Amino acid sequence: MTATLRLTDLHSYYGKSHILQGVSLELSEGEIVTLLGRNGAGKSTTLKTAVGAVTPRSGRVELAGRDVTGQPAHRIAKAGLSLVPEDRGIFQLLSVEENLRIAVKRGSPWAISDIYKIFPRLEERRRNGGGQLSGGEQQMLSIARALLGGPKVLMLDEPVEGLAPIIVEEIVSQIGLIRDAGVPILLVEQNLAVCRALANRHYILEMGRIVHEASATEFASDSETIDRYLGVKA
Amino acid sequence: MITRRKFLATSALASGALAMPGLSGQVLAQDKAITLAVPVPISGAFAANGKYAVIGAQLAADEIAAAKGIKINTLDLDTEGKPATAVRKVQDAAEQDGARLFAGGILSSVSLAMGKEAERAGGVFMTTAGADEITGKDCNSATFRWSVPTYGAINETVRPLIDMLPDAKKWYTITPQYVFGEGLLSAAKDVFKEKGIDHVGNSYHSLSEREFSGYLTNAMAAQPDVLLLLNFGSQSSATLRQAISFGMKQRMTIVIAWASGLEQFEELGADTCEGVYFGAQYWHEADAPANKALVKAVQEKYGYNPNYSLAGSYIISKLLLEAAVEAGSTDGPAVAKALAGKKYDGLTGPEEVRAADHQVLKDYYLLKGKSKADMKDKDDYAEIIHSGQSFLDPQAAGCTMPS
Amino acid sequence: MIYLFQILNGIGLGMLYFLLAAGLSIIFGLLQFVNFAHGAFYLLGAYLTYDLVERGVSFWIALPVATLIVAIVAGAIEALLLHRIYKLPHTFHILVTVGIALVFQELAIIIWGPIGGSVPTPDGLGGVVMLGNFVYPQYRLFTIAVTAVLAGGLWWLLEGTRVGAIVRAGSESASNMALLGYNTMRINTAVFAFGAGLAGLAGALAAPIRGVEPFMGAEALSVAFVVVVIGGMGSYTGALAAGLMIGIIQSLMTTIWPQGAQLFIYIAMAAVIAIRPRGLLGRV
Amino acid sequence: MSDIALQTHGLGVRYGTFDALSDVNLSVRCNSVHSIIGPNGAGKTTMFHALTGTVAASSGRIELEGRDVTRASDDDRVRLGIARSFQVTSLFPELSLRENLRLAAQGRTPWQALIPWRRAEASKSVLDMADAVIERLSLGHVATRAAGELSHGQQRRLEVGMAIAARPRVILLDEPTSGMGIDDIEGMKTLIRDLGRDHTVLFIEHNMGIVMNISDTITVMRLGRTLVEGPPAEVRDNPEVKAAYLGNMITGDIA
Amino acid sequence: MHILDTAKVQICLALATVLLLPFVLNSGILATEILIYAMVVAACNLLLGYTGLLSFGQGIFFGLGTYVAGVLTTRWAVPIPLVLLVAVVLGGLVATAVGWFSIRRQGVYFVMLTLAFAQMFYFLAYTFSDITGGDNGLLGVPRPQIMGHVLDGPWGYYSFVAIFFLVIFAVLLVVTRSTFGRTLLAIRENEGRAAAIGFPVRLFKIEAFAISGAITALGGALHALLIGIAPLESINYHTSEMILVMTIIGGSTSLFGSVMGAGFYLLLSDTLSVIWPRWLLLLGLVLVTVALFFQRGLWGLVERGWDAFAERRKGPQKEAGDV
Repeated sequence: MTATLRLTDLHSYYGKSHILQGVSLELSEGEIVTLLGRNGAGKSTTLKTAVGAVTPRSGRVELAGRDVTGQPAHRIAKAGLSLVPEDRGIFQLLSVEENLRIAVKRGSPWAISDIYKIFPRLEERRRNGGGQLSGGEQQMLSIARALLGGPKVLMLDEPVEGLAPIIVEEIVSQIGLIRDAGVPILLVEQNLAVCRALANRHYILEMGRIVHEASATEFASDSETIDRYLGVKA
Repeated sequence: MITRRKFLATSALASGALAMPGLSGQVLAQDKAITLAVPVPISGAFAANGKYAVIGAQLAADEIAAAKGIKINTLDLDTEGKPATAVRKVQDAAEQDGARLFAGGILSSVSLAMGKEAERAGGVFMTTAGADEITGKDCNSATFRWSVPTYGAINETVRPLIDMLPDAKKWYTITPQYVFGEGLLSAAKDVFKEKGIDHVGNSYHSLSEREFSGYLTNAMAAQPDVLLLLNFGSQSSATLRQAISFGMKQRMTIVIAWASGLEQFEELGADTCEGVYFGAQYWHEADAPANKALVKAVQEKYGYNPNYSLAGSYIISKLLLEAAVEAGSTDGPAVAKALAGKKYDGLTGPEEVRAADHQVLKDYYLLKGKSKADMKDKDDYAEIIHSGQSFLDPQAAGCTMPS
Repeated sequence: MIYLFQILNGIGLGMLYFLLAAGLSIIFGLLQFVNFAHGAFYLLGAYLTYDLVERGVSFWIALPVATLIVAIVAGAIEALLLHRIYKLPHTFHILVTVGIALVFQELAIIIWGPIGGSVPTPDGLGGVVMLGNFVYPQYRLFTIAVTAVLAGGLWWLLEGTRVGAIVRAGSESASNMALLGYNTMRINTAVFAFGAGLAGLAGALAAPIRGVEPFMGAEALSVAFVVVVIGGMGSYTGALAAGLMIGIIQSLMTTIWPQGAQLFIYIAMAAVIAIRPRGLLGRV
Repeated sequence: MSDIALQTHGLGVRYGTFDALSDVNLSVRCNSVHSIIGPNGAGKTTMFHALTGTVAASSGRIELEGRDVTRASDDDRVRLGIARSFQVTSLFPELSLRENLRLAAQGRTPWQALIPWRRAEASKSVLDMADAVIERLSLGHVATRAAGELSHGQQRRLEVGMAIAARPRVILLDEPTSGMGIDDIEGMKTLIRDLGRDHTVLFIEHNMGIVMNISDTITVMRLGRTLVEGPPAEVRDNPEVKAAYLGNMITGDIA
Repeated sequence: MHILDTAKVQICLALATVLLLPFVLNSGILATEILIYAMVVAACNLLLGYTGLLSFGQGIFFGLGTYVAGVLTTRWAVPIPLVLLVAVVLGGLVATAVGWFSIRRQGVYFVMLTLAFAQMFYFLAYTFSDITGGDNGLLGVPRPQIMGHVLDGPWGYYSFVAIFFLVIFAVLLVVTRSTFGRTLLAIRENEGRAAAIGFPVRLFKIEAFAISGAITALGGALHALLIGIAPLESINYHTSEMILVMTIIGGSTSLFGSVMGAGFYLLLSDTLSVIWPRWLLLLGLVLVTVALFFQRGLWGLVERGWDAFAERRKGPQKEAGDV
């Protein structure tokens, strides 16, 4: 089976600092894969590099078998690699519906009506401005917007960060629905419970390198690894 | 810079660049060319005037050179329409090129500044600019002016019109807010007072104004019989255009007291000008031998009729050059002496350079725009319906010429 | 009565100011770019109209054609030149656009001569309308109507359509637009062309009222700046409010204290800025 | 009061309707290394902003060595002895490393710098301070190089040095190791530990290796409040902390 | 700091300029004008290059200086040294006020505010023509006298201005190299950090404005004495624009760059205007070219040229060493 998204030995820099030092990972049809790691490990940079917002110094990004390395962000997005950024990227001055309308692509299997089925809250608030939404609603809107582009792969950067527990549950189930609809997801998340609830596999990133890979079942029982890379034990 | 400056630099070094240049002008000799400097706005907002002024000056230079058998170099100085630049160029021309004869100006502020500078540099300056101060309170021994001052312009336009339109009792004025505009306005007020005209109002506007609907509204509210525009150039064109769009031409008589002549008619077009009165310093159809000769020469050489910028520049250049030839020198005081009191056949008929204030006494014209159908040729925009001379005496104008 | 009439004048004037400033404001909002060449597009719009009408083309055809040509020229300038300098400091924006404005001004003199000219009032609008004791030119009423319709149309375009949403979204964050698959360079070019086209349209509409002359661009630019500063940068409704405010103030002042009509525009601006530095409706 | 360098009483910061920080009671002992940890959005950086005067406290009080500084402006607080480094490196990139530090040292006596004819070399104490910091950071070999040309690790060290140069009573460091390589981190750890001896250090950090190794006291924050405060051993074994750090569906806000 | 940017080299270059101009140029007026503008542009550079403030207000101070000279000499025959002193003081005061208002906003808004002030002062000067002479300006401003001898000749007055130029240039060198100047650089580089390490940034900016305004007004007064008039155009915003353009063309990283910018602009205008009436078109193209290809201005070119020259002379034997 070929991977839908494959990153091979990516190196990226911010100015002089060498952030990604050879990241390789892959994501296949029907999977949710999480990318774990502490702050500053390079998780967000990995996503940004994949989508072309940061241009890699070396390495390859392949989407559905096609090399998209070094292409501008809008090309990669058009090719079907969609990122929901950490800050959610909601246009504050546009209404919910406008935020959705500008994301609609011809040929996408998703229509706005499909979106409202998954995210009924958005339909309720469609006339509201993006800036008036709660954090959870913004997150839903951002994910919804990404879906309208008909992505081959969806990448979510900390989708439940700072949200109330009840909203977290709602979003987790929505992410599940999206996977079931056939969109593979690469998830960056620091909430272990969320990761456990959703993911098929896990990668752990530290100082710009993948230091651990495990299936969901292996990971669940490996508390030593968890403490070592993610907990308060040094 | 590369060619002219380099050349000048080397030649100046040879003659000792740091020494004060001599204040005396050139003494005319058969083998030596005399220099006529033409400081006019070649670039900038008044470039149109400069373009024709340069042609007029050249024409005069060629004519005198041929007639007197001498060499004449014209030196075009681009004032950019700015006093500071103009003064610098005049200083430079006087010191670098030994120029003493300056024919140009056009703008009041620039001409006033250049007149002072010409005096300082031991030269002589003749202009066609409007400001009364040039031959009024700021007059000086080196400055001459061909154009009629505001007093004459008003008296030769407003006065005959009042006589021609006995029913027009209410007049409204629109005036640019600076000394020149004030001059026209106060002259107009004097005439109104004398003739018992009801001056129903005046609107001032700034020199950078382009939108006149507000001022025209003021005028309409006063319901005048005559609208007298005291602004000039593109501002008077804009005012007239907008006044016509407000239907004012049908409801009252419109007069532009200080029009710039053919250029302005070309800019406005015949339809706009029809039936409107214009005061003018020069009109190419004027019946004077010197003018006929000029029109013929320009037609032969360039295929068009001379406008005010060209004609004014031509006549002042010619006067300066003739005076220099007569004086046998380009030295300022000598040329000024030759010019003062001179009587000659001018573009408006017999003209005279008044010695007391260096003002040329000449006709001012009142024109009336013709309809397109009545035009004999493409430049026959107007007919002369009146011409004449009115001048304050030098004391009244405020000139006390230093001896 | 005269004041009411002056207000009408002010509205006519203000709507033209608005049209000029709206383009500048939209360009600024999207590109954070100070465009000193905006007046040049106004100039070009007016001269193209003049040129076409002189060649016997109907004003009604010349108006859209001139506007379109201005937009195309501006788009080409943006695509070839300006997009290279967005990331440089404002210093260079000013240098380049001042340079472009000079080039256009001088080209106008070379092509159309230094004197300027008149554009006749278009057929069917040469007459006047009586309003009590006052008359008002039909053409001016027409420009008020056209700009009002345009203002409404523009508002609808910006607020009610997908295209408008894209423009507004782009002015909030270009990088987020890229994540949604939009080529922001193309959006920039299109918006720049559009904003310049508005200036060109303002020039074309103003031509029958004011005629054309080579220095009309510089004068229009400084008014447009004042309107944008008062209205708030990047704010479309701010441009409308400020344009009308300046137009009406200026017209009223011509009756109240004509000597100070121009000065008062700047005093009004200083007052607005002293109280509300971001402008009437500015966001930042 | 003698050995408390910096103290807050019921400190709160409100952005609009959002309580970014509420009822924080922090006390930092003199000559200690005090770290603040907690998940993203816990209010750590907001607290720094409140302490340095970048944002105004909406409630509560801040005391520097017993003196109320709640209303003091940000540059006043620098003169009173609070200096900070930034999470995102914020230097004068075109100026040399030494000049960066000289400026930071001069910041204690800014009025002097308003004299337009006073030569920079005239303030010997300022120059000495800059040189002392260069020594301390072991950056002597690149002292004349432009700050923007230094490696990331060197820039991070300079970032900390900028805070030291102001001769503060309390140094606030916001994630001093962010983006650093392993070798650089070791050096930074030593530097911070040493700073604790002659200054007072309050720092935000995610690298548990450093936090657990060199802190005298750790404050754990969550949702704008303090969760636990105590020495490393105590914090490490606290079940509440562990839960907070490893997260579950109930809290949902976890690193 | 580049080797050519040391105080010694800079002052030598300024001195060399003063000594060489009479030999290179034939026109003493043009040479004097270059020195006056060099002074004014260097003062603009203090704001633009050293503090990062792009101000359209310089024309206000220049115009103010010309009016001070015009009013004081033609109305009351105030002695020239006192005239220049008043220009400096008044320039500083007005600049403080304009600066205080303008720096409340940053970036483009700041630019717009200064532009607005420039327009406002223009119309003030235009409207209150009793004082300023309105569009006619003030005529008959006299040249200064030294020991009873009027500096009427172009090179006599040139020498007078040259002394001011050298003094001002030296003053600006001292200012830019003082703690004050170096703090300005820090503010330009990173305003937030400068505030965070304890500098009251607004005060620094206002002081920079005041110094810049005082020098610009002095330049304006000297210019009025040069051409004998105080024209309205001096306070027009085009004067501001021209001063800014000169500053940017010269390169905003060095004071001598400003001298080069002023010289280049004035000589270029003078040359082009002789060649072709439509020379403003060429000037426009020059501006675009500079912005696209020579962003460090003329001074940047000089530095690059020097480096290439030094590199070749040094040869391959020595690679590292200089920092």
